[in-house]
Amino acid sequence: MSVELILTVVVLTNLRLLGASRLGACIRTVGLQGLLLGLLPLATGGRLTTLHVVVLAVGSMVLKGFVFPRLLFWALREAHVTREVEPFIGYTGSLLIGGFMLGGAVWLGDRLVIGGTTDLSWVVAVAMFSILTGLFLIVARKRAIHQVLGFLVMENGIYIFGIGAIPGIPLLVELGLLLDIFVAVFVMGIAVYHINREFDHMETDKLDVLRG
Amino acid sequence: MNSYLVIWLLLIVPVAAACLAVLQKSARVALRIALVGVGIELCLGLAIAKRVFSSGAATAGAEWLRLDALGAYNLVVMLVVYFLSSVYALFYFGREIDAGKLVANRARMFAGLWCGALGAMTLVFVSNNLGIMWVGIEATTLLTAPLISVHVTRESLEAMWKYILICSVGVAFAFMGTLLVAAGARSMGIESEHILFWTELCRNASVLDPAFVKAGFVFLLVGYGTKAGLAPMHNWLPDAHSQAPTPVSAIFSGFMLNAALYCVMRYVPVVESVPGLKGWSSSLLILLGIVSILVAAVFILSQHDLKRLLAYHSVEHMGIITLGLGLGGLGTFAALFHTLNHSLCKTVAFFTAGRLGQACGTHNMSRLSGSMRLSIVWGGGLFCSILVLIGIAPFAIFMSEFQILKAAADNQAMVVAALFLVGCGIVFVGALGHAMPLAWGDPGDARLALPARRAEAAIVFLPLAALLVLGLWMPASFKHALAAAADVIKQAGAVQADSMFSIAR
Amino acid sequence: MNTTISMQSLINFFLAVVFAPLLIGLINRTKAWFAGRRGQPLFQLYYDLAKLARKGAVYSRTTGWLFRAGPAVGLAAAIVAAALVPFGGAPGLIRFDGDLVLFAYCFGLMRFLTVLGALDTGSSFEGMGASREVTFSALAEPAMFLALAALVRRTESLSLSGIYAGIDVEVWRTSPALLLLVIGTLVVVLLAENSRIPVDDPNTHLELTMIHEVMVLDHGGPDFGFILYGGAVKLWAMSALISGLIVPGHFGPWCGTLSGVLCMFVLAMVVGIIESVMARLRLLRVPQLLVGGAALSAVALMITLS
Amino acid sequence: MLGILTGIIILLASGFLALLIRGRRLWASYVGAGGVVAAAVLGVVSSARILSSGGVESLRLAWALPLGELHVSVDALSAVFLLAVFGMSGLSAVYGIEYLAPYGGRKPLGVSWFFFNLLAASMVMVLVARDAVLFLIAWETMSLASFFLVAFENERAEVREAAWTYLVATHLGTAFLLVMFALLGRAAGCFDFDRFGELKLLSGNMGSVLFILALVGFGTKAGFMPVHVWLPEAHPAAPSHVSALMSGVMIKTGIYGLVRVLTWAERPVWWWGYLMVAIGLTSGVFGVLFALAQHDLKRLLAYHSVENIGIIGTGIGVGLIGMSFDLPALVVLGFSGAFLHVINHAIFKGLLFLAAGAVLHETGTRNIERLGGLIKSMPWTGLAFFVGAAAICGLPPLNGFVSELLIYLGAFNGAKSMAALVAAPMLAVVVGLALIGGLAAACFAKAFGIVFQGEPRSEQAAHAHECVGLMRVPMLFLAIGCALIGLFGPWVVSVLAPAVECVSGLPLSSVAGQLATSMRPLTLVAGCGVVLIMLGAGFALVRWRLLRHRSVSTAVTWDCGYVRPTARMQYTASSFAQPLTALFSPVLRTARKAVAIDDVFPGHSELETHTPDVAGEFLFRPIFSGVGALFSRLLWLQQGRLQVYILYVAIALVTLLVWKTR
Repeated sequence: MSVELILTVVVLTNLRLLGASRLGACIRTVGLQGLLLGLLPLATGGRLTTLHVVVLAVGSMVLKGFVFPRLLFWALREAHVTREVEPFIGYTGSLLIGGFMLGGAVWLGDRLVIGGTTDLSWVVAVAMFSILTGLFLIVARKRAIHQVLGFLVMENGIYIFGIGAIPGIPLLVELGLLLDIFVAVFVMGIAVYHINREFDHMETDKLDVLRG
Repeated sequence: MNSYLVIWLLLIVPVAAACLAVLQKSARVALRIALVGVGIELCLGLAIAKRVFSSGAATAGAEWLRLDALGAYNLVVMLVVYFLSSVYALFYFGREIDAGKLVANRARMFAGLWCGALGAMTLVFVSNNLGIMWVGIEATTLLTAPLISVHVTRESLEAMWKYILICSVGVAFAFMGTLLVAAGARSMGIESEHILFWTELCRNASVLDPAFVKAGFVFLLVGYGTKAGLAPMHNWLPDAHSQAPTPVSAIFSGFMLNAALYCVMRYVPVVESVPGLKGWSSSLLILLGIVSILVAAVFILSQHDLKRLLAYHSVEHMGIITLGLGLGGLGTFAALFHTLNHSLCKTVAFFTAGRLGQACGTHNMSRLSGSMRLSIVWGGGLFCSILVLIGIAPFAIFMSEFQILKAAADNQAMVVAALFLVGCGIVFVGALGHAMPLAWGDPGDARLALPARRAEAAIVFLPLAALLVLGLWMPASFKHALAAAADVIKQAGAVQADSMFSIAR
Repeated sequence: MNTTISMQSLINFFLAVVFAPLLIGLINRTKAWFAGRRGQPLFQLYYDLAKLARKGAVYSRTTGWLFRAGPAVGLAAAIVAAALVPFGGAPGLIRFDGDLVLFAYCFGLMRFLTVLGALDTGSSFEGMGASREVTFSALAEPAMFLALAALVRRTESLSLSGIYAGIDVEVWRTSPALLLLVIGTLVVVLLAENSRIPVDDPNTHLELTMIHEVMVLDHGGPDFGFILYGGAVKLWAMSALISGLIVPGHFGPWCGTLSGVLCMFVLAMVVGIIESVMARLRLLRVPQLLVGGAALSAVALMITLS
Repeated sequence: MLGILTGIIILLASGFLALLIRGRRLWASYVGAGGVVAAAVLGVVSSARILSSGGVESLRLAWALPLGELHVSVDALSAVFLLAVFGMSGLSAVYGIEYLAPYGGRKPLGVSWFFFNLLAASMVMVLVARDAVLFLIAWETMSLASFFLVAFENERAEVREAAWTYLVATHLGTAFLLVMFALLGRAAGCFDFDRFGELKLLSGNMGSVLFILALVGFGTKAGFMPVHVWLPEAHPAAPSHVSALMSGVMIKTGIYGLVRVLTWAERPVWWWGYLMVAIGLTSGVFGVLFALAQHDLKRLLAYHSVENIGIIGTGIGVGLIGMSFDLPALVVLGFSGAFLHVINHAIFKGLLFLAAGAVLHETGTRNIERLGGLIKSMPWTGLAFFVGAAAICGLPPLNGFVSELLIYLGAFNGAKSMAALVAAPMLAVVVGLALIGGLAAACFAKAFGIVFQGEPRSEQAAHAHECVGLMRVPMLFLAIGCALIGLFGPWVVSVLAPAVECVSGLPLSSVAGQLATSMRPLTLVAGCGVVLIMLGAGFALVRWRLLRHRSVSTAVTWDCGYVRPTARMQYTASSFAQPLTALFSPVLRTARKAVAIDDVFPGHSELETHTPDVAGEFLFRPIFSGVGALFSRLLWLQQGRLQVYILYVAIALVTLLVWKTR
């Protein structure tokens, strides 16, 4: 599978995330994105499929494709919610903004063109687009789950950049990264659980007691 | 003992202490184990720091771990703060255990995470690989997050949620920045294994791709800046500081912020030596520093909650350190000096504020008024530490702030100097206005006695005394250590340690 | 230093001390003449002083040592001031750079003591008079300094004697406007400082309208004598400032003194005439008069500055 | 030099010792005050020696602070101020022992003495420091120590408010000094005052900037209008011996700093002198006007400090104009007048505050309207206040007259100069000083007359007693000082010559020559003073002879024949000052609150006036509340929503990316 194709599918999943209202669908989309990303090192590293790359690919596929979605579904069940409540920015509007963000990301990718390798500009663009999509989801949605999803999409964007633009990040660093993300999502999941128990909802815009 | 062994021990001791503490049944024993662990760590840290300052950087693990003067200085400051906070935690939680407000497993969790966070922060200072350094920061975030809601309340959960999400986003940016810098280093033809080694980056800075380094530094600054509480990314900070139990607030403010700023410091010499980027990072640092000072000023002026007030002071002081860093020269020296001053003072401020809050059941300043009449240790200590924080002479913060002002004047940056003074002036006016009724106001009917043990009095007044001494007299060895640490930032020995003190001669 | 001249200064000083009460008599006679009365004798004040010297005293229980010491020290201050004034072309008995400041501040001391004496009684009328006195003198003092500054600038001398030695016919010829304006200011100050109409009416019988007289209501016997005499000396000394301008001396020692004394008498009569033809100003208008007087000298200064 | 350093050490040591003494009645006071007195004796002797020898003694020690050096030195300029500092510290410390005694049960007196001694020590340090960092540390320590002293009765909200105002004002003033020294340090490459002086750093445009910074920074401490706002708040709030020290000498350190900075000037720009004269006269006139409108005795005195600082500033302005226009007479007369007034004001303002403190101590009120007739129950205090009042009004033969005469002489000297550029400000000085003199006399007639004369207006005033000996002695010392300087003016002024030389840059011979020409007036003034006293005594003797054999009786005050006069019928302070306050009401903006008398049988009626500070009320309060309002509107930035916070992060990131990576 070519890198370009995988990246294009990632873009499409991002757009779907922007337009979807059902939380379950969102979680599944993010899971799909995770699986795709697991394929990415295999695709780029076609010439040197080392143990390092395989471990990384399998690890991230398992974690992002299966563990995280299950964790989030569990939280969702606990909270008895399925849909996003009135988001700050509507779904159509989100898609529109998504279009703009994609344009901006492509522009940025062109700016950072690396030593002649033109295909990398698309990598940078998709990475940036994912980061921006993730940020947008965190900012524009109300449910805590959605924010965890946004964070994951952001991390995916960074991962795309790391895999695509830099040939050899040391394994130790990569594993540390994976572990950190895992713990982060785990802690966030626990936090969502606690919040849900204490507040009987998980609309984070209502968490505004602390101000000033 | 070999220095590489000490470095490994620095990482092992906290983890071991964490494991031991979690396994205990008794809450008190867990807390004591944490204290002992931190104590051992402090001794180790002092020993290695002494060696580093006298004979240069120490390395271990095939250069993956490296402790130079900058790291050692920060490590020692952190360990001192950590040790003080551990002593304080023992008394603080001891009272809560007595009152039945803290159950054993929460206390064990606290002790474990406390030591774990220490290990993570130590990792930040000893790693030579910038990726591992990042891992350390992220680990710190995750380990400290549950500490905020040791007492599970709605407010603490809200604070924890904001903390974890904002900081995770920020730290993710920092990782993106790290990767961008690494991407910029692709062409420098070093082994990919060593691509993120700080020493390698410094050595090969001249061949880095400026475009990537620029973008990377922006990501890094925003990312680590979020963790360091620089405005406008500081919003999690007042919530987390105010809701966390006081020992946690103390290390948050006293050192976790500095650890993130330390990461930025690591990149400054790299960025500065990239061709064409001389002075580029300074402008960013100065900008964020000034914005932080001014934003903090806005919120300090109309604050009602004592711990939030102190939290905004942290924003201000992080801004001051960043500003000093951006100004360079004497400013770098002053920024590092200020790190110590702020950490010591803020820790004491939180200790006293926390004790008063614990006794009165609120951190609302109008209900804590007249604290000096309740207890000279807690009330007086709080008043003194606020005065020191807002830059009263002859304490050390006044000196470091004056040095930063001098650095601004040396750079002909008079607008910066003016904004700096305006910000500090507003903070002074506001904080003094809060501090005076807090110390001397009418205590109302809440006349309770707040006895303090000798050890408690010591952890309140010894740091303040140290600040007084440092404001009037800087021992030669300390000055040497600071200068050596500052030289690391000013591109490894490019500037002679004493050149900036020619003034004194 | 010329012996004749210092002899003349001494004589002038004695003239001031001796003839001062006569000025009051002259004013009163002039006023009586204008009113168509015969009026009191010319030497009435001398008789009064002699009578007061022979009398005992009644003190208010409220008063203390300051009340008793005030008149004596006040009189001393007036006499020191009189010793500073040049007269009839001769310098003052004492002269030095800046003596004009001492001149003004001597009267300040005298006034301060009188005012405190008034407040010592605790009487509300006397307090009222004291209040008015300090108000008007606070405005009169800058006016006087303005006038003197104009003269300092014209004659480039820093002492009263030096200034008046510098005023001659030549000055009158070259800058008459300056001198006239300064004289105008000094007349206003003279009237205000010596409690004359239109600022104050020494003959009124209603305490509410008094200024100077009401302050000394509780004084009696020798104390009151000191006050009356001190007032007369003050009148003389301040009039001498004006007469020194009008009769610029340089007629030789004896003629100078004689003309000076004559001028003083004329001046007293002018004051009497002013008192006869003018009504007392409302108290609120007095500051305007004083500021107006100061403005005259300010204009004079503008002339010297340009 | 050694004596002065020993003095500092004694001060600090006794302060610490006093801090350690707890409980035990007055021991803390004895230790603290004893240390101050010992240091004062030592300090007065050594600074007098240095002043009379005209030499400079200095000492450099290596000091382990980057940027700093322990360089201390005493020259004539420092010695003049040191004399005042040591003298006043010692006297007010003696006074303070008894003054603080009633608080002994409730307050830890040791703390108060610790800060008192620290204040004295830091003032000395400010005067001898020759290194900017050392100076700033001493300067800030001085502010801090006096802040704690002002906040002595900190359980009262208005005292806290006053202390806040004080520390804020002084600290914000220091900010200007920080910038000034940073700039000087950059230009000189070090922080040594001697180097600043050698380089003559106050020249050109930079010089003007530095001058303005110094003027604002030091002016805040000195109390020039309009940055004087802390004075009328802090002085009433502080214990009286502290007020005496602060008003008498601490604010003079501001003058010292300004003059010290001026010694680094090559040649002042012409408008510096103009500005000084303008500020000095504004402070003088406004200070005395606001003093007139006060009912609080100590607040009134505080405003008089503003007035006298204005006179000192005017003197400096005269000197500066002389320097710019090469008129040595103006230089010498202006500066020597200013320096002498520094000492004089220390003496009589210290005296007045101590006397006011005695009144407060015995009656428990500072409200002038509730006092009266105290001269009978407190004759010594009354005499002391009278001497102080006469001296501060500049009445001969006391000391105030001598210094004002010098400034007058300088101004007249300038006024007779042909250049209108010189003459115009000098004429303003003459008129301004005359106005200030007249108004000051009015104000002190009110203060003395209402407080000490007439009948007591309240119970407390009726039952007052004379204060004890330890409080009386310092007052008598100071009162005698007023008279002595008045009568030995020429000698005192000649001692000041080296200090004038220090600042003017004129050679000592020229200064001495110039002073010699003004020696004649001063001698004659002293002579006139003697004559005046003798004449007065003579007349008193005459009076005594005349009355000896006659009937002298007492009666009630004649009051238009009222049957039952009461003390409440007396003229009040407010009514006494009313004609003047009404005249200047556009400036004073006195607020009136009255319940008018209407109806045929009028019921209860009342009148209350309050004169807020013009700069505080119409300049600083609007600024502070405006900033506060603006900031509270900005609070929505932190409105609690996580999403918005992350948006900030994102915006920061994107903005910086777009802006800085171009």
